[in-house]
Amino acid sequence: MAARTFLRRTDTTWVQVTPEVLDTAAADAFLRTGQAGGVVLFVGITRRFTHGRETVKLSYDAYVPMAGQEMRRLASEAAQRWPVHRACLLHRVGAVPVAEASVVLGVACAHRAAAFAACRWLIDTLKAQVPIWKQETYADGSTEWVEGQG
Amino acid sequence: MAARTFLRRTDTTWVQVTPEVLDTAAADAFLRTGQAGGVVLFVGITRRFTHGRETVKLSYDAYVPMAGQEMRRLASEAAQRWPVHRACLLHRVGAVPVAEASVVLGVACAHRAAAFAACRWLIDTLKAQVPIWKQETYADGSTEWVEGQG
Amino acid sequence: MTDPAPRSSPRPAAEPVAVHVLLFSVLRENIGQPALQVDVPHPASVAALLEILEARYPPVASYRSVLRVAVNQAYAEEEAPLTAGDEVALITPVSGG
Amino acid sequence: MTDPAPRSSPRPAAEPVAVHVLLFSVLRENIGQPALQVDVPHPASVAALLEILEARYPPVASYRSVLRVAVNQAYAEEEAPLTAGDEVALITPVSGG
Repeated sequence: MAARTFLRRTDTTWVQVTPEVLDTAAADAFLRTGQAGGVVLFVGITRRFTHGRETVKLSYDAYVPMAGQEMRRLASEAAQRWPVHRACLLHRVGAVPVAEASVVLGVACAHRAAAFAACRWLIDTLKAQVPIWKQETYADGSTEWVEGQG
Repeated sequence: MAARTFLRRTDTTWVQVTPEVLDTAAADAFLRTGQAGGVVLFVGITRRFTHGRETVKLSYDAYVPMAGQEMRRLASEAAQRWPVHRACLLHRVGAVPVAEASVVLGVACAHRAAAFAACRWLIDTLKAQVPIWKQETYADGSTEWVEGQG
Repeated sequence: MTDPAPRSSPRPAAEPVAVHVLLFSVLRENIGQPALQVDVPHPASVAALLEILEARYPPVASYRSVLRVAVNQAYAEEEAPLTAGDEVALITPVSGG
Repeated sequence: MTDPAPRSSPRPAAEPVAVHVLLFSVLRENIGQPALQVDVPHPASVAALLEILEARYPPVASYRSVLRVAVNQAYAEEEAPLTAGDEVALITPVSGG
């Protein structure tokens, strides 16, 4: 049985892949530091309607240990590109009901411009690089593996 | 005695000016909806060091009723510019200790690009338009009213 | 032809407009009060009020170039007229967030 | 001059390289297995492995142009060599987030 969780947490970086509900408040608390003036959080949520089709369930498959390593790599790369004080990258796997979070990415920087840029880069790059796949289950019972733009 | 709080909360917009601690988890919960795929939150935090000077306390003065009205106006304007499903604009007034939040702004949109753009616009515009003023108290006991760029 | 007497007599001066001026942050601190009652001669406008305040309170003069004014909780232009009982706020550059 | 005999005899063929191939999402579903054991003839590379898989599994062939490969949990180029026991993952376009 392949690993279903990944967790590395230091004082400055928290990376986790887990089948459990993601805790935005814990992410926010982790990111708070007297050094940072701006925290930007991105929360990805299971949407009920996509192009008019109703989704009843999203399920995420992941190559968990590599996904965790890639997310750590993204955190380091973000910290090289922007003055990031703290970052968290949390991704849920398995079933994610509508309106629950599949991903929580957060960045704390001294100034807001860097925090926005780094958080946006993290989600864009995660969606292109991290080995996680989304399967939609539609209201008509059909399922589909969503393919990203690479 | 002037009003110290402002609160207007509908199904889609939550605007509040308050001397109480801001609750990021409540903001995140408010923003969740099956229509939105991306939530972006900005949390402004009291920074300990600014240009090398140590801040021990920030205190915010506000023209509370007008600040609330302006924040409502920003929420409507954001909803005209981007397809915003939900927005929250929460600002704390009075003393805000280091590492606590002075402002929480959140936007939920179907797609992340709009959510990032709208959230960034909200904080930039709030900082220029909303009648709230920050006073730094430094470690040497001196105080200073910070003046924004207008 | 004679002018009708009532029209040639001096018209009674219009009442000055009494407004409530709110001060915040650095202006409240430097002037030492949170609010002022000011009578603005007719026809009263934001500009006329600012002229009076500028003459009376040096801190208003020193912030004049960056000052914005809100009338009844909304930003107003300098030409905006004032009505008795208006709530006027002097807004120095804001720094919320 | 005579060639030394040992050098002219055929060299013993190198052992094929046995690797563990992991499948996810659409490939796992279409191939019907979460993992494959594959022997890649020497000299083994990612490209050589892909050639074998493409011939054996039509779903691999149909995703070949968009497929990325990870060796031991890191993305690898097609020229990358494979060693016995390597963990190789076939990565179709990802869609996390």
